[in-house]
Parts: sequence; structure tokens; C-alpha cells
Amino acid sequence: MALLGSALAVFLAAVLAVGMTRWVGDVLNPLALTVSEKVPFSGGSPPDFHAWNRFHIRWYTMALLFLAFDMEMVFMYPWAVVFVREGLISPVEMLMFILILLVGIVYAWRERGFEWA
Amino acid sequence: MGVREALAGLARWSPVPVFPIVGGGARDLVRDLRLRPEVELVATPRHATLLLVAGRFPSGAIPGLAVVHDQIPVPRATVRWNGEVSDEISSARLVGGDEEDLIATLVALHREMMADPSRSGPPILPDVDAVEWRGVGPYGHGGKGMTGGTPYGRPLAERAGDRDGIELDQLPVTIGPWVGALPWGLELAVKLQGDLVQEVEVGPRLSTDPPTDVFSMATRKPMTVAVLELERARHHLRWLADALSIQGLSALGLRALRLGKILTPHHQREVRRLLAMVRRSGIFGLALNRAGGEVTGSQAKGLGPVARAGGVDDDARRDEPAYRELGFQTILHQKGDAAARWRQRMAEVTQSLDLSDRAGDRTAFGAGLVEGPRGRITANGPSPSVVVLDLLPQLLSGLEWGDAVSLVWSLDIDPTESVETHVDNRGAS
Amino acid sequence: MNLISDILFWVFSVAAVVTGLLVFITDSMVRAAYWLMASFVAVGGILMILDAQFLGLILILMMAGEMTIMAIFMVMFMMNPAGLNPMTMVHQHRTSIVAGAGAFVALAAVGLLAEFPDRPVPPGVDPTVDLGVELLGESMLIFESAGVALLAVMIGAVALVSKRGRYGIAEEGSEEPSLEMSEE
Amino acid sequence: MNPLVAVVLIGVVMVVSVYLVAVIDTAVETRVSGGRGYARAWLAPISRAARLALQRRTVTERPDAEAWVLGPALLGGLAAVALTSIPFAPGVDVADIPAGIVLFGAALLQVMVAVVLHGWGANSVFPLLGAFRMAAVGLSMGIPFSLVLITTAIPAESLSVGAIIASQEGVWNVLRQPIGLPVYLITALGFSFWGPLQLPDGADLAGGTSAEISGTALLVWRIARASILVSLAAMGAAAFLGGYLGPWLPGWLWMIVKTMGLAALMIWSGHRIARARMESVVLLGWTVLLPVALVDVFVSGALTL
Repeated sequence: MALLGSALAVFLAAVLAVGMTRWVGDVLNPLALTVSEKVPFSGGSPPDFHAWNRFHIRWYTMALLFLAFDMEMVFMYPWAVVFVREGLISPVEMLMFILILLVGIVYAWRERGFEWA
Repeated sequence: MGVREALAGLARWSPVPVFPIVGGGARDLVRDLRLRPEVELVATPRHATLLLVAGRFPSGAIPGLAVVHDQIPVPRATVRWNGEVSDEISSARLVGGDEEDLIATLVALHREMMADPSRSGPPILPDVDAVEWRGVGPYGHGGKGMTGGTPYGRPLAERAGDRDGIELDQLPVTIGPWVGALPWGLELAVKLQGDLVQEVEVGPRLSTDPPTDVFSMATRKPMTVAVLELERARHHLRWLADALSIQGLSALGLRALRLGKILTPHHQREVRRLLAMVRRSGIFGLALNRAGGEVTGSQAKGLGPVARAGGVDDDARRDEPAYRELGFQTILHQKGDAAARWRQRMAEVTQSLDLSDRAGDRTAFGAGLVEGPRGRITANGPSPSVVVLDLLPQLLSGLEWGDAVSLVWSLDIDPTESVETHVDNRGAS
Repeated sequence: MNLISDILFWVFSVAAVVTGLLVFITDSMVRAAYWLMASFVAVGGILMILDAQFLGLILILMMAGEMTIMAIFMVMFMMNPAGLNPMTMVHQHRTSIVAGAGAFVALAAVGLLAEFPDRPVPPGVDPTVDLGVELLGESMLIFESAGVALLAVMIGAVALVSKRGRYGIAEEGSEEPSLEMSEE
Repeated sequence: MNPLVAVVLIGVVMVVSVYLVAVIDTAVETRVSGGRGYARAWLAPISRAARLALQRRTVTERPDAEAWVLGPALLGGLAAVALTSIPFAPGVDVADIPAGIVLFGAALLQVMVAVVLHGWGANSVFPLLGAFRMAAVGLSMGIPFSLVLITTAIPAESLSVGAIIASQEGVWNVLRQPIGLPVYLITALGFSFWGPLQLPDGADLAGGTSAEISGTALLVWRIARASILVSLAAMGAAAFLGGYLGPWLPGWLWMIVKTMGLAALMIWSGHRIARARMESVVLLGWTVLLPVALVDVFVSGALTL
């Protein structure tokens, strides 16, 4: 717990350092931009629309697979710790679990779920 | 203030970040600036301090100049190289002369900006919203309903059908003409659906007066093969420099550029070494493996390396006696895609060097038709870049943006090449 | 030490509730997704205070991916994804108020009335090890059947969304077959 | 470790290593480009930083200002907190907790969030494309990345980084688990979006998520990105190269040498290996790295038994 407190302190200090640097920059060069200086860049023509739009990600199949496959991480960490202790049973059980999941990956690959362009 | 002076003193030694706007006749000069440690060409005006406007532009007006100028953060300044006084930016520093003069001006101006930001160039465009939105609508943000109106001055993208059978937003956006990702001067009006290019229109062309390089000279009088072929090799190395930087290999690109500058027929070994490094970079396996963009058959006619990469044996050099004496044989690749075009040009660099080495004082061409580095140059036909620009919409649609960029660069486009290469010539004859 | 733990507990608790609330107040889909993640991260912090380091950290680890996916899917499906026009994330007010109040009362009742076990983990015991032993021993069947459930999720997702989906190739305009029975 | 000492220690480590990364980057670039003048590599990072400090920050018309600020801040914070899980020398660590590699993994997967927020914040087309690219890269690389790290925990019988280093007393993991380090380095390039996997900030997006920022915002973004690279290199050194273990030299020096060695390797790849296509990266992650990482887990595991 104490160790994690230090880690938290380091995290907050780094975040603060970044914020401070930006703030120093803003003091040296105050932010006072005109409308034309704020136009988003796309190479010389002002944009006609907001860039934020309903963004069609083509790899949504992969995203859904990640959602399912990522669960395996939860089991894998404790499994690795007791691997040696538990002996042969551990690789066998985990291999079974992984092979079940791999069927899903192979199926997605066969359905060309990772390709989009 | 002490801090500011101290920082300014250190910043003096920083490479000068320059955002280039490049018109006709200045591409090679600006590209060579990459070799100078004093200067750093950046891909977006947000990373720049100086705006460099170089070269000739059609009828004096430079599209997007004011927009890009205002996007450069303060302190900023503009340098106009070999231009007219009547250009849009009144505060621009005019320079002529050679590269050394330009570098000296850039460095001096950068130091001035760092030391005294109050001398920064003022914005050109007026400080008014493009669309009235403040105070409009129930929340004063300029919109009404969930998607209506022009919130904060711009509308939201509209819905459109998609090849996946889903109706989703399509974002129309004009990219270019001045962006590090595309050849200088190329403007693409694309409709993006996600990261996919659904539709492309090529923007106005920045054609200027006819080129004065050795290849266009060869349409009028015979030129020595040695000079032509060395220049062709140089051209391909310059192309390689640009194309490599866009694939994330700017250092290797610099190597190509540096080699191109000092190139002689005796540099075969260095060229081979460079090409081996390019091949080993995995560019064919990682970046161009499925980039697509096949240009083959009749549409490739007259497009030089692009045609030959697609298996079209189209090369004006075959019909020249001088080349026949040298045992010239066209190099062909079959697939005609982006990777094939890379391979084609890389093979032609060594071929040209070899030809240049053995050519002696043979001369070729001179009768109106020349095989230029981008393809066939004729007395009054369209230049190869113009032909390629017409192919772009069909080639780019359906590609992921990164692939689209790779494809554009594989075609070696110069948007400043004039529509009719030799208008003047025709008038004269 | 205990004081710091207490302070951190309250900081994380308040953060979890406030960020959870912000999910429904913000107009932007991306913000909503990442506020939810912030809420989970705060809960992960509480777990870590309770010396369940592994559970707390794995929660934070998992949520990075899950909430990014949530953000991109919301941006993909919602019009006005950035909340440039005002909108509300709350619908069916009466139902939701009743459901919310009911859930609160139920949970509060559990919190107040249930008897919680008071078994602090003895020092020197690594809960991760116990979790691993449990997974490979007693809970083996649960663990393996979770695999089957996840496989079903994957296959279902791929079958529904892949380009060569079950209704034909998407590029050729795949269409769901009509549910009407044919006349024959 | 006392929080104050911890902040100072990690701060010093980050400042020095980020400076070294910048120097190595310039030097490698000079070498690959066939140029001369290595001396400027030592000064270049400082003068560039000074120049950026004097430049005004830009904002766009209607950004998500908070997300835009949070992106770099979070990235820097995550790099720092990732470093806390790694012992730099015997006994010199901030938080060598029993779940050390989970802490590291959690920090690194959150990098995806930081970059997505940073790209989303600008409301501009290039950063937006960059943000979604980072999501795709992160989701493709996340699982193999975690798997190869988990594999190093098998012989150590612990998730603590200190224990993982200690378990390499006889033989380093790079020899015991030869598949691990290459997979780790490739995925590390993905999470630090460096070199061939510099897709969110790629040249084809004119700088991607950083295309709209200038001044100190750009400065801190670059520093944070280099810090992530350092964190990844340090973990690579600890998990696969035995961390501070080694003959003759003192432990901390070994750690520095190994960390900067791996960092240099990744920087070198940035100048010698081409940017990969987006789709290839996703395919690589799921159909090559994931199975290879699983082979690593089971083969290395079986060899341990």
C-alpha cells in the first residue's frame, strides 16, 4: 500500500510537471488567437465541416474480438504465478482454455475479420 | 525578462522549422534544403516558425497562402524566395539569389523572431467568424436540435451510404495543396468515411510556365545521352527521397537526396548500397504489400516508369539509334501496383547510371518526342503528371488513408507541371 | 498510515461517484466513455487500498481497452458524437427515476443490513496465488466454461459483423433475409 | 520509498533518459542519412526545447480542451508510473509491488487512452485519424504484449519485477524465452508509437495527433512520448535481459546500459524500417504475434517445469 502511494505520488507529480510546462509556455506567450489562427489545418483550405463525425471504424470485428479475448488476461496473470507450483495440470488446463478461444480467432481470420482496406 | 532571453539564446542554435509553399521551378531548391542542418522542413504549419513561399504560381495568386500563414504559431515570419513584390503577404521578406542567401535569411529571421516576438507577422485574415454562430440557437452555440444548424460555426458531416451496407457519416474535407503528406501543390477533395477514402476529386492544378530542364530541352535539340541519363537517375533519387520520408524513413531519404546531388556515373556502388538499404527496410513487405493502385494497359500509355511497372513496354528510348547502339533494353515489371512502381524506378536508377557511363558523346532525341523521367514528353501533349492526376480519383477510392498517400507518392506527381508542356514551343514553331 | 488510507478511500469513493454521474451529464460520447473509465479506475484504487492489488490493477488494465472500444463504438453509432449540439443522455425519466431509486434502496439495504465478513488477509499471503490455485483447482469448470462462453461471443460477433457475414458479402449489399414465410 | 524521494528519483531518471533518447535519435539519423556533425546531436534537444518554449501554443476553433490537455499529461504520468514498478538496482525501486507487471501493463494499456484523447481533442481531421489508429494499434498489440510479460513471471513464480529479475540470476530470460524479447519489442514500438509503428503520429498524417499542436504542448508531447519509450526499454531490460544483473559493473550501470541499448535499438528501427500499413499491423498483431506469444507462454512454461 505504501509502495502504491509512492507510485501515485510519482504519477501525480509527472502530470503536474506537464501541466506546469504548458502553463509556463502560456505565460511567456499568452494565448490570444484570432479566428483565422484557430482554423484546423488540412493544407490550406479551411474545413467545411467539423472533423468530429460519426466515424466508421472498419476494424470493429477486431474490437469485438478484443473484448472477448481480453478476459483471458484476467486468468493468465494468476495462472503464471502458480504455474510451477501446480505442475502439469496448469499448462493443460490453460491450453484447453486458450485453444477454445483460438477457435474464435481462427474463425475471424477465415472470415477476413481483420481486413478492411 | 531573464527567462525569455536565456531561452532565446539557446533557441538560436535550433534548426529553423520551415513550412514550405512551393510553386513551379522551386521544388528542387526547397527539397535540397532538407540537406542543410540549419533548416528543418516540417509537415504542418503548427510546427513551423517561418513560412517559405518559393517558386512561380499561376497568375500570381497562391491558393491557401493566407490560411496556412495564419496557422503558423506566433512568432512567425514569411520569406518569399524569387517572387514578386505584389504577393499577398506584405510583411514577407523578399530574397533572391542562391541557396546560401536563402539559408542566411532564414536563419537571421528565425533568430530575430526568437529574440523579439513582437516583430511576428500579424494574421492576414480578418478576425471574424466564417459563419455567424455566437448567440444563435437555444444554447447560443449556433445550432438547433441534435444535428441541425452550424454549431460553433461549422455544420456536422452528413450521412451517406457505405459499401458495408450501413449508413454512416461521410466527412468531406479538402486536403492540400500545402501539406507534408502529399506532393507540394496537390489538392485532394476527399470524402472520408472513417479512415477510408470514399471519393476523390483532384483540386485545381497549379500549372505554370513550361519547364526548362534537360528533358524539355531535348524536345527541341538533341542532347547527350550521358547527361540525360544522369539527370534521369537524379530525378528518381529525388523521388525516392520524397517517397521514403513519407514512409517514415526521412533519414534514408536524406541519404538518397545527398547522393542525387553529387551523383556521377561512378557512384554505382553507393547507389546499390542505398537501394539495398531501401529493400532491407521492409518497405515492400510492410508498407506496399497490398497498397494496390494498378495502372496497366492503355491507361498507362506514355507514363514512363508507371507504364513499364505495369508491363507496358512503352519507352521512347527504344526508337533512338543512340540507345540501340548502347544495347538499351526496357526494364519491365508486371503487376503495375505501387510496389512495382517502386521496384521499377529503383531498377531504372542503376540502368540509367550504367547507360550514362557507357554513352560516350552519343546524342539522342531532338525531334519533339522525349522519354522524360515521368514519361513521354511531346511538343504539345499533356505532361505525364496531368495524365496521372486524371487517374487519381479512380485509383484512390476505397483505400485506407495511409495507403492512399503511399499510392500518390508511388505515382511521382508534380502538380506544377503545366497542362500543355510546350505551349510556348507551339507558338514559336 | 491508516489516516492516509482513509483519506485515499474517500477521495477514490467520491471520484468514483462523481465521474459516474458525469457519464450521464456530458454531451460528448468520448467523454462519457472515459468518465466511466475514470469511475472504474477509482474503484480499482479502492481495491488497491484493500490490498487487492492484482484485482485493482487488472481492472484498470482491462478498462483501458474496453472503454476505448466503447468510445469508438459510440462515436461510430451516435449522431452528434462530440456533443456539439446539446443533447441529453437520460431518457424515459419516470422509469429511470423509479429504477434508480429502487436500486439505491436495495443496495443501501444490503450495505446496512448484511453482515460482512471481517477476515483481513494475514500478512505475507499473496492473494494472486490463491486466485491462481482456485482457478486451477475448485473453479476449473467455471473457468473452462467461461472460455466456451467467450468463444460463443467471438463467433457471434464475427458472424454478425464480418464482411462475409451470414447474409452474403457486405460489399455486394448483403441483406437480411425476410422473416416472412414463403407461400409454398 | 518515501514519496518525495520517489518523485525526485523518477524525475531525474526521466529527464536524463529523455535527453539521451533525443541525442541518440539525432545521432542515428545523422548516421543513416550519411551526413556529418555528430556534435550538434548533444545540443539539438536543448535548443529545440528552448525554441518550442518560446512558441505560442495553438488551439483550434472548438476543441475538447480538457481532453487535449489531459492527453500529454496522462502520457507523461503513465510513463512515470510505469517506471516505478521497475527496480533500477538491488533495493532501488519505488513500487516493486507483488503485482508489478500488472501495474506496468495497466499503465501501458492506458497509453492508448492518452493518445486517443490527444487526437480527439483537436477536432481536426489528421489528429482524429491518428486517434483511431492508436486505438487499432493498441487493441492489436495489447494481448501479445501482456502475454510475453506474463511468460517472464512463470519462472519467477511472482508478478513482481524484482522477483522476475532475481529469477534470471543463472540465465537471462532472453535465452530461456527467445521468442519473448522480439515480440515484446515489436509491441513496445506499437505502444510508444515509434519507428515502423509510428502510425498515430505518422508522416502520412502530417504529424497525426500532434499535427495541431505547437509550443510547449508539442514539447511536452514529445517528451512524454520519449518517456514511454524509456519505460518500455527499461521493462524490456528488466524482464528479458536480467535488469541490474551482470558481472564487473555495478548493478545500476548495467541497468542503464541495457535500457539505453534497447532504446537505441528501437530508435534505430525508426530510421531503418519502413512505416507499416495499418491493416498489416492489425493482421500482424492477431495472426502472427498473438499465436507466437502463446507458443512462447506454453513452450517456455513447459521448459520451466
